[in-house]
Amino acid sequence: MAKLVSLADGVAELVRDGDVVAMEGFTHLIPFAAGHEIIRQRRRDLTLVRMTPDVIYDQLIGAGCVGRLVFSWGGNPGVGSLHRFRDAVQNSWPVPLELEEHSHAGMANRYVAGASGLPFAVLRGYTGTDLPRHTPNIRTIDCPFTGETLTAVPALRPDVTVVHAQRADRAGNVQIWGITGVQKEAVLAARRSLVTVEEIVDRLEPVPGQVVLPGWAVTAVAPVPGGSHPSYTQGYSVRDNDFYLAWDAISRDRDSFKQWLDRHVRKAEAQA
Amino acid sequence: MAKLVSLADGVAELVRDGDVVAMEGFTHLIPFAAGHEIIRQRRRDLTLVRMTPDVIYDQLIGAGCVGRLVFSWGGNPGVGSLHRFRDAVQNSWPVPLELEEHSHAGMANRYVAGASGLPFAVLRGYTGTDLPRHTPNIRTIDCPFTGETLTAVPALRPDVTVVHAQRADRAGNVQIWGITGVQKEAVLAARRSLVTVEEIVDRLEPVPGQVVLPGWAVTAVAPVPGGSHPSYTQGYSVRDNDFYLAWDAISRDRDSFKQWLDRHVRKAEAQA
Amino acid sequence: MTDYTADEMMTVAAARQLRDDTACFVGIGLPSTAANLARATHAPNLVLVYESGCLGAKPDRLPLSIGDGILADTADAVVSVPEVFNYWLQPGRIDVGFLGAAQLDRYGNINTTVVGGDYTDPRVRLPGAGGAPEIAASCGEVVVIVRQSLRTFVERVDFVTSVGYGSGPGDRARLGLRGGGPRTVITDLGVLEADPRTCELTLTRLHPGGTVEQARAATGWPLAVSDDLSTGEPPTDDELAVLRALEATKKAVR
Amino acid sequence: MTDYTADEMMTVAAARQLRDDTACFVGIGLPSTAANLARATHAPNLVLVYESGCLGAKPDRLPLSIGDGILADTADAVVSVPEVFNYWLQPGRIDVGFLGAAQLDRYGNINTTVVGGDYTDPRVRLPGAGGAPEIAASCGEVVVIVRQSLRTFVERVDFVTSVGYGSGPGDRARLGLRGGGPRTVITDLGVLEADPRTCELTLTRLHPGGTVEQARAATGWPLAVSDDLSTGEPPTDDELAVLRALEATKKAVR
Repeated sequence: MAKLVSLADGVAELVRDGDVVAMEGFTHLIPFAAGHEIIRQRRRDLTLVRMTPDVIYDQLIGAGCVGRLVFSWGGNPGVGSLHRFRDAVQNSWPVPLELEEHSHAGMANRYVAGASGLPFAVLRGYTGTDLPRHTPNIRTIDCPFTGETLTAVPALRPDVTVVHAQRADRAGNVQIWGITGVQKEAVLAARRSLVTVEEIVDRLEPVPGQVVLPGWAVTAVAPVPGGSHPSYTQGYSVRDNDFYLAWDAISRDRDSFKQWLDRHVRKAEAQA
Repeated sequence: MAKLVSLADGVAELVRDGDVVAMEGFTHLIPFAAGHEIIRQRRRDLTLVRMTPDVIYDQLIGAGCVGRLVFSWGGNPGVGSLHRFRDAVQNSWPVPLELEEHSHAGMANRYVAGASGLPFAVLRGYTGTDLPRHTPNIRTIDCPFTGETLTAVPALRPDVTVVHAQRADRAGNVQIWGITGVQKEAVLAARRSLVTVEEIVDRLEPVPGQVVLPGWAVTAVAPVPGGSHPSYTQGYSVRDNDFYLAWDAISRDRDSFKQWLDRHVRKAEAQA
Repeated sequence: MTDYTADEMMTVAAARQLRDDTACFVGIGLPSTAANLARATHAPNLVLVYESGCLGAKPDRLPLSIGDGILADTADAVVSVPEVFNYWLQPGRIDVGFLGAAQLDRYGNINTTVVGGDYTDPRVRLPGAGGAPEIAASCGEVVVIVRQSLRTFVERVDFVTSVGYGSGPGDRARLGLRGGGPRTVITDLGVLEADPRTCELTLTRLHPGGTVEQARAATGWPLAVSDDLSTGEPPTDDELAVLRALEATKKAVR
Repeated sequence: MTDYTADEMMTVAAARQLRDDTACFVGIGLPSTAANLARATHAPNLVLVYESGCLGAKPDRLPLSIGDGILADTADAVVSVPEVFNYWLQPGRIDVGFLGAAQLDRYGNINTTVVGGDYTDPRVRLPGAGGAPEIAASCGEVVVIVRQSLRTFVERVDFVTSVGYGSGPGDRARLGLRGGGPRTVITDLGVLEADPRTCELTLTRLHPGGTVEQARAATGWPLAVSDDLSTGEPPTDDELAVLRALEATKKAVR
């Protein structure tokens, strides 16, 4: 059974310096509040993993928490580029950022392999692109029946996966609906997991399209209403698109970024 | 978009002598009516594929439609053995039955590979059992990253998959809920598919736990109310357990089986 | 104390084997009855996992099969069959695999495929493997429930459907099987446990009234008997009442 | 006739490229706008597939991103991200892949990764691959929508993120890519199509008012021009009205 914890306690216990951390979400349910707590607790040398690193990863990178990024598409979704990410790659600010770059299909299958207890996954992918030249863990494998050559990628096994979800019950069973992305796989692939939820309820009323993560497969659940802001939580909140647009300007400049971080994250009270 | 057809037309068009046919269902939603139509249309030399061949496959085998069975567990679920299956294996009655035998994990992954357009699947399975000694298409594969040896099984690509579902809309979008088994994978792995449904509706109201197969991924849909009897259709009917128990006696004896088949299948009017 | 049958004693003993707050992969038949009995008595938070894709099923009657609708209706989550094997069983998330057997040997290897003759021309064709090979390979440990007789307890299984300890110590590691294997076998006569050193199934407990001689006579190999052989407790009135009520639900549906 | 911008002409031309009753894997930005315009005009049964897992999305406004909730709310089915790639894209079920590009070369190879410098020390770091490599590999055909300029239309892309025709005829087959590749590129100046013989992108249509010289001046290689070069139709009033109404929905959410 998952433990019910506060966000601060959950991050303190489950996210450690040097960890491989996946904070997943496909535009929907981005665990912003948990990311801010990681910044407040000054984690360092994290390897961040995510298919679509977006604004929260830009913030973690700019705050100096991250030494390495494993990803397939890094941008401000629907807006443009990530300036803190660019500054780290192009100018090593505030610290150098090493990249391990894949395609979405590759990353998704790497999580699937991790969740499945397999050391690798097979797909039709990457062939003819320049990605394998720069990402050594993209290899080939031959079908033992047809002889056909396919692509192999290694399993992802994050030390900890952090996701946001709609709700959980008191036994820590987690319910997610809407675009559920790769969250189930990311949680099951990880050694530990922390799920922030909009609310804890007595009983999870079934919802069409739901994914339920049983409490015995989750390490800890923290109630964090609004924990996905400025992204959205289907059924609870809508995307704060003004913030995504504003982020472009805030993040272009190191000073305006630092001011924003000090004001809105570092000096903010810990939630929950 | 899937075509809406009658059961007789659907079987006539989509199920051909010599085909590899998967009729899936995990106790729930067994496509009995479609199986009976295949018997009535006197298909021959079929290779039947299914994880859990049960009473409908026993009937198809006893009726002489089947030359080969690819499976992982053949029984009368909750009751005992399949006597027509046994008679075919042990005594080649009414025709010899060749077996290709797997485990559930292997069969499920073979469908996954078929649905994924891959020639094979990788799993931890079969190791140390006597299955690979008798089933040549269970092989090993080495992880290109860790060197670990795993098991490989080839993709299943049925000529046609037949499943039963709760309902479809007029565009042939199919909605299934309850225990959904391996039906999605079996349909997507097949070259053609026929889905029998309890009813055609104007609009598919979303239901918790639903799987929706888009109409453009299905070949044909036939309305067959009660098409899963004596198995059950969650939300529409309950299992006719008396029939499963009665089948044990009916099927033990070739004559009582033939009488049953003549009375209840061959002379029955085609449904729909 | 109420009278009880040997099958009832076996089912009760098997249920007692399951600890609360663990996850159990449940085979159909006797394992399902025993697992549901455990959940209805001492292990209310036992997580029942069925290969039909039902995680955390909480049926209030005995399911007619592993695909009974009551399992989906009461589960915490219903997943696809590929998912239950790939995401839940294969990575070793399930503590206990609970299996039956048609034949069993001294190293806990299980046959549910063919008996007699050879594979292509068997004397008896059984249902086959189902989920058992991977349940036996991947669960934290395996509990087997099977009636003990010379027909079932054989020197060497005719077909290895599911691997126990293979041909002895070290075999599971050599094969790369990551679960702990068949630690416990519950029969109508008593309880056998795998000796940690030899991996051989060893009689460690008799049901009340049973004798070592009975067990030996029902075993097709020279049965090892523990120095600490004990006698188990008979079913309590509560266990029997709950078991009989469960069995009655099955007949009611019938 | 209403006045229109070059971007509007490009979007309308791209929308016209999509046939009704086909399935289209939609990238974000210009492809999503054009695909939604097509569905709102001549292709009401166009199946929009988004890599967020939404199959058959029918948004009544432009999604803010490929993970917009309106896509899940209106989809025929919402599946996991692994499923959309493995069960839907990879086997070749999708007719058209609709992509943007930061750089494009004469063989339709696409770069969305890095520009200038080298990979570890680039002049400009772009978002990266996302779903594009496998969309470009597996869809029946690929349509690219991109503004034409010397910055985008380069002799050789700095990084092959998604393969078009590689270095020419036969390369896709040699690489085992099963989709048809980038048949059509829609720009703000006109339409280019891959020559079936040489695989080279060839100017086959100009938008009204455009000239071959403009197109050549915006292309970083000696641009091939079709003998049958035609001039496309300007946007109809209806197309423009629908496009502007769609764009307005995006601003309204903002």
